Amino acid sequence: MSSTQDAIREAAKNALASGRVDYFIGWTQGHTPSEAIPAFIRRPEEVDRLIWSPLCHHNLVTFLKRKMPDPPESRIGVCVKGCDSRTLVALLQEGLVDRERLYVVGIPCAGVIDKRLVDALFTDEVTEIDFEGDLVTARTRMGESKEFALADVLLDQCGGCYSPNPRYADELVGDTLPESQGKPQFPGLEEFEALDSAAKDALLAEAFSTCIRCFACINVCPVCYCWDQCVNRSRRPALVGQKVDTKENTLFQMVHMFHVAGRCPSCGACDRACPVQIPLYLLHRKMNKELYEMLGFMAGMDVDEKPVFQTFRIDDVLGE
Amino acid sequence: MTAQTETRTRPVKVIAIVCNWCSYAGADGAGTARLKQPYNFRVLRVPCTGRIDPLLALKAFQKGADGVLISGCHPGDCHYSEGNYYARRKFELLDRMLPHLGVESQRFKYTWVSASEAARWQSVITEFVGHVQELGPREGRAL
Amino acid sequence: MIRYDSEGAAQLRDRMLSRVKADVAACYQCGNCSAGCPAAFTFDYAPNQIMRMLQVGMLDEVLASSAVQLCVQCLTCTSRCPRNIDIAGIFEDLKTVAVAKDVRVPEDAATFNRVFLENVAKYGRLTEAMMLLRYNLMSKHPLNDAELGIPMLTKGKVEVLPKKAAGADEVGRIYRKSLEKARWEG
Amino acid sequence: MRIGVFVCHCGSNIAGTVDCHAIAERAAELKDVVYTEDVMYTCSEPGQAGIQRAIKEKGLTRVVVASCSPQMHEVTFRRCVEDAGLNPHLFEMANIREHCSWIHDDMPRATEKAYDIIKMAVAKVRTAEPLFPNEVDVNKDVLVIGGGVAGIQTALDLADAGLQVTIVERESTIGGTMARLDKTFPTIDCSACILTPRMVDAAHHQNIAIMAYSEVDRVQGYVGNFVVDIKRRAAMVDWTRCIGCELCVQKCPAHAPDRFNVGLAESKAIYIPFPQAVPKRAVIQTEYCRWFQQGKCRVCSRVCPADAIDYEQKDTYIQRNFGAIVVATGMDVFPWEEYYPQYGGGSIPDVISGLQYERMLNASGPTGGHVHRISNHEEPKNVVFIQCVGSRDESVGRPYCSSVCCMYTAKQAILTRNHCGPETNIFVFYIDIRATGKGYEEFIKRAQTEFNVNYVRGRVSKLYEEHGKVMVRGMDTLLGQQVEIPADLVVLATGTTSAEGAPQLAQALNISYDEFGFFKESHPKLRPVETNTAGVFLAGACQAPKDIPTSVAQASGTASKVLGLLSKDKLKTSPQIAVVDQSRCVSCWKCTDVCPFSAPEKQSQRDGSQKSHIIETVCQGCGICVATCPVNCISLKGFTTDSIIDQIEEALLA
Amino acid sequence: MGRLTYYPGCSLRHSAAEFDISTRLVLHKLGVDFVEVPDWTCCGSSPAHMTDHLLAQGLAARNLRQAATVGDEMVAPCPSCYQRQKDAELEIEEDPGFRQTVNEVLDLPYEGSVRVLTLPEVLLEKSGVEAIRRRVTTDLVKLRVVPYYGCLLGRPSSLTGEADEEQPTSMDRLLEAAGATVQRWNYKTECCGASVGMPKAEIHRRLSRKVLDQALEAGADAVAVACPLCHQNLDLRQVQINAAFGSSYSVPILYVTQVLGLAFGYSDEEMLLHKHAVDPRPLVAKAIKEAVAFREEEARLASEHEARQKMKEAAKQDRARRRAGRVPSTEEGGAAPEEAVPATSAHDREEEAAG
Repeated sequence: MSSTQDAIREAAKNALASGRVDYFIGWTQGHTPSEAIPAFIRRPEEVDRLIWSPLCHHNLVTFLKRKMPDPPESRIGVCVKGCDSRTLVALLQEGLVDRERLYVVGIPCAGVIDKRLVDALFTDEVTEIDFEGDLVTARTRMGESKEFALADVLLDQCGGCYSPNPRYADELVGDTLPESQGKPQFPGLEEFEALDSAAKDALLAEAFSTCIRCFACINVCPVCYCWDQCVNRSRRPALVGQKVDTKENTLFQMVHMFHVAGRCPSCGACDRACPVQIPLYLLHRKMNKELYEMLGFMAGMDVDEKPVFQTFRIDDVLGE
Repeated sequence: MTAQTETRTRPVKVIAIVCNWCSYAGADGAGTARLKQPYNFRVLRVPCTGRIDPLLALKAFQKGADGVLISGCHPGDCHYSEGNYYARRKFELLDRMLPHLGVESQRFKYTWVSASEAARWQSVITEFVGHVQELGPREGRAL
Repeated sequence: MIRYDSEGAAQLRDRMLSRVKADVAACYQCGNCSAGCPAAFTFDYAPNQIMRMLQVGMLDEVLASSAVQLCVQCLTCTSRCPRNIDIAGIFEDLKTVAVAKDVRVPEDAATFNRVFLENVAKYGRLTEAMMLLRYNLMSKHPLNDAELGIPMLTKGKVEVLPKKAAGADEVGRIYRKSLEKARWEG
Repeated sequence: MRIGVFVCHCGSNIAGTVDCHAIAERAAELKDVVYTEDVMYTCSEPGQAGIQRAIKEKGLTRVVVASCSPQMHEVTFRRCVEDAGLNPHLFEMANIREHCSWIHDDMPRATEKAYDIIKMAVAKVRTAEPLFPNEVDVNKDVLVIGGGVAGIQTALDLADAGLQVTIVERESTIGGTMARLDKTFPTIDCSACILTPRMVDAAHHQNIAIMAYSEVDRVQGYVGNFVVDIKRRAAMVDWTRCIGCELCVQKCPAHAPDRFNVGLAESKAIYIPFPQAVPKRAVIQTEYCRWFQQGKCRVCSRVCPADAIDYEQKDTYIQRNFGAIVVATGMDVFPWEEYYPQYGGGSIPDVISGLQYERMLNASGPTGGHVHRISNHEEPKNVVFIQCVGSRDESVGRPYCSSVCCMYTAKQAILTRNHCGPETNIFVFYIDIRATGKGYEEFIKRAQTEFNVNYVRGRVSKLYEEHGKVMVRGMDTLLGQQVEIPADLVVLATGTTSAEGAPQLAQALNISYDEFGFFKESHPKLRPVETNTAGVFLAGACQAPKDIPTSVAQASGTASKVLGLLSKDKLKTSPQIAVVDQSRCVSCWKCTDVCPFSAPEKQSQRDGSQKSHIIETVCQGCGICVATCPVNCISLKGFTTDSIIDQIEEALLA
Repeated sequence: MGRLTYYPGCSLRHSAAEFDISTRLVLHKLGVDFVEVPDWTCCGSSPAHMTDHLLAQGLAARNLRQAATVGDEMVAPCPSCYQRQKDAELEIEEDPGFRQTVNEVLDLPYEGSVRVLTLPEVLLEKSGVEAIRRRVTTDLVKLRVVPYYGCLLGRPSSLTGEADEEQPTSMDRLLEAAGATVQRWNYKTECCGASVGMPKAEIHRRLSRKVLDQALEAGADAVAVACPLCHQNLDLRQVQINAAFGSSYSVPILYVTQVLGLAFGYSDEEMLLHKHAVDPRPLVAKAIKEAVAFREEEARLASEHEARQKMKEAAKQDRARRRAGRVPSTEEGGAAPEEAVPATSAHDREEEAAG
């Protein structure tokens, strides 16, 4: 783990020192050792702030999407995990980032922690998380401490991850992990899929009724880049009403879902960003599963591919 | 009759969004041939199925439609060459997702009816409205 | 001169649509069914004429015709009909109507069918010799096919003493229940 | 905003099932509606005058007419409101006839539905904006696809009017089906004597270019500006040198089935279909050529006095621009062998198709005009014609009437009498006789009386060989008797089908076609030679089975439509196109990905950024970009997202 | 479960016992595993479906139910039995409501889904033309037959799996695989009149005569059938036909399985050829004998041809040798190449004579 961290620091230092990039985006420790946050490093001396651990869940590709980077001409180094890289590939497929101005450090990733699972184990605020091999030790502000297996607190999508190794990178740090075999897994859907139509409707109604339209899901989404022009904000056309109620909120989420269809690799950033814990992963992952069954397609796998809805095949076997 | 049974038995409302060149003309042909059809559907004309954003279908459900039918030219016959190929992918995804959004799959259909297929239009719309009527009016909450 | 029975015609058409999935109104009288029919030379009405009679509702005349009874169900008419009408299917259905209505036709098919089925209902499997014997007695042609009897016997082609098959009782029940039902519904 | 609503009775067509007066009154309660009226015939002169009067007197700013399909009268009413000073796009039609009164019979429910349809139209017209067409330059050259009698007629009419015409013909000669016919009904004049002079006229016309042995490969562009790729198939003969002397044909040692004579004779691997071919140029059929199949021979190359043989020739492609396209691809003969095993499926030699019989009757045909049995070359004593083979027969998937067989069978029966003399028995099995043209019924009567042709009413069920004869097992439905005729020759009145490859051509041209491959006209009565794609027209049997007089008449009609279109120097383009609100464009370029016409372009802005811009004259108004744009900053004029949502809301409002 | 069940039907039990026996033996020879439908009863054809629809389907459904207890496919060699059971299978599969209705007249309900097959279907699907060809031991090339499908084996094609109801091919393929010479004819699917055979003799006599006539016209010595009713009409009643029309037909009628069996080397007795009214044994014996002679002749011609080819080849090499030899040395020189050719030919002829 620490060797990967060193390698990231080394890569960042070289890129900055050689003038290859103007700044470098990685992860650093947050307010407490229980969380990692994005870090923008501008000088080679600062690279020691960079860390690498299973806490580094943020998808840094988000900072590359439209209107970012700032200023527009800047050259940027960026760290991507396997899943992050697929969102980068999705942007590259559409020609929305200039790969000449990027220096991508790819990190094979065995999984990141779902902090919500850890928090749920304590009544107090978790302030410190340590890793020792496959063992995780978490301590609270009041000093309560628990140990558990890393596998138990990984994000559910990390188990059976289809692309642990980056699909696109200028430099790879750390050891590549074995590529997954066979069909991609879409975990956590069975229970939802088994519900009947009315139960699904009820579940979604309950989930979306709490949406406060904070746009966190949309802003954090690495492939959702319309910013102020998002049709969810538009009054003309009035596709989505501005009234905050279940029906309009549902449509609001549908706009996001259908607009990232074919480009969303289920990185889960929206889900983790939601302040009211709407299970956004559910429908997005379900959509990706359907897309896979429909066209054998997975988003962001190949730079030379077009997102599925911006192209077609005459011999698509769909419909009647 | 109680209010509840009343809603359950009221005629359903179906929106049919059709392309101008094939399916609208097919429906015209069905009219010219006096082919009887259900009362409770309303046709909306657009130039091409490629013009139809799946979100418009969702909007229709949200606004209270009990069923939404999309119909255009057969693949290969699009007046604009390619519109229905794009539509086919988009509506296939919508078709697959709707059951998971709390809308029974029988309430949505996308299909192809050419300008010369008046009889096909009649059977498509009759069957579709029939299926929707079997399910009855929607009392959905999310959409 | 005849008078057209529009109501009867409509009923007949509906029956054929629901029972045989064939629309008698689609017939345009090309005569292909009659042209290809191997048995039509023995019919009183050619198949296309029967179709015409159905179109105008002449059910009684159709049921009384020898054509319906003598149809050999070879399906030639159906397979060549340019309007894709299942003519043989219509004839088959008409035969069952004739049975249900107990129409007496001076042809022997109905008698043969009854003897055959009663034999089957009794023994479960057809016992050809018994059936033949009874049929010839009932149809009052005791010597019909007599010249076949000898070769059939000598060639070991008939079972002389019929035995009851294991499922015979059930077959008997099927026979009675079905016909009971047909009588009620007819 | 002042909206007027006019509800049409269409005589009883609408008023028979919809209470027009009641909904006109109800419509007055709709928001912004200031005037309503129910009218007996809105499209009539007084009906249109009433709308114009109301626009002026009531100060209407938007108009809704509830009547028939917009495909029927949208153009009519747009012109009507325009003449009254209103922008034609501030008008909307509510289709309460094809989509309501004609498909229902319960008046209260149909009336309710008609009212909903009107509400939707009012909602749509409320957000309508005035639209103005653009103008584009027009290319005045015309492409005629197919060089049969219809294509030749259209080309000559257009060329005589001064337009440059290119005929693209798939075969190596123009002439089409008519060139293979012996005589024509009902005059029994010689087909070649009528057609070949027209073929020569076309070849010599200074305004006509004939591209034979060529096919349309790809069509791009739009009315006034089509860009067409034409494939010139490799003939293996340099046509600029070939003089059509037929020396190569005489010397060629390799035999091939003669397609022009429908397999009744053999031709050579190097081939000129018939003596009067235009252009008269040779083609090597490589699948039969010894050089191409076995690598030896080259006889043609040695004997050719013009040194025209070129074994290395390849298909070539050229691109040409046209303002209009006329499709005149004609018909094929129904491939009866595949569908009628009961007639022997082609295995009985003395059962032949109508077209084969034409060739047999023809003096320059393979038998020199001598009618004989194929099996033993004897003159037939009993000739039987069977009508409706591949027509009016759903069991072979051809429910339609081919419209020419009754007449050509009568003609062939008459010619048989002329060729074979009074002892020959001639029978025609028919179901109904369709003789609707000028002089046609009289022609049939002559066949029956003057030429002693025995018409038998009934179909034939089976043909089989017995004792050297073809047994015809049929039915005389008028006698109610089965009949059996031991025939010497059986001629099947084979029906017509669309030309091979018709669906593919339709797809290239973006025109509609029916399940049988016949191209669909814009309106069967009002726009019979136009298609739904502006600038593409139809002539002849490619639209539906037709005889020669009808094909030629339609071809001239088509020419006049093309002339009307190309009489202007500029064309107005439809204003119903997509437009980008650049202030909201996020430059994601999905629009450029999906547009089939490459209408969106990247346009540089003052701040150095690039935004999408749609080239107005290129946009065809399909709206694929609109449905793809994530911020919905592209809107399709006349079909805006808001107008669609408004209509959905109106439709669903209880 | 998963086994093929065998439904003989009433005719095969007695009047068409030879069809039954030959079918069983052929299936056995081809290694097609099957088990008889336990306690099967009459399918009701054809009187049942002309009397009452439910009765017809009920009788057939009982057999389907019996078959379902041991397998999931059923072969009914008799086309009439096949049609009834196939018809019931399809209607019951398509319409659950009808299944309910049928079950009301049965003692025990039928809940399975047994697929009914024709005999040619089974032979072609479960074994195939190649497998049949491999097992042929007796050459039947001199047995000229026409396959007679009759009505129910080809029509309607949607039911029988034939591609074309006017020109079915399954029996043609089987007979050709067995090595018999199959003549083309137009009467494959014309009706013999069997279903009203007993009540209206006139019909079947006229139709059957036409079939025999056409078979002879086509150059066949025998007619191959796959239907006990066709067989009865054409074979047993040939005497009636002759009596009625004053004709003297003597055309052996063979079951297609008998032809296959004979080709596989089964004897006349095993194929029960003696059961037929028109004795096919002399014809079969003659055909086998002729085939042997024919093959011998063929072999002789082939060996002669081969010898000639060999000699030509040798002569060619000889010429080439000489031509090659001519260049380096001219000592043979006197012999002009033109002369060399006739010389070789003479040599050829000698060798041929010696061979």
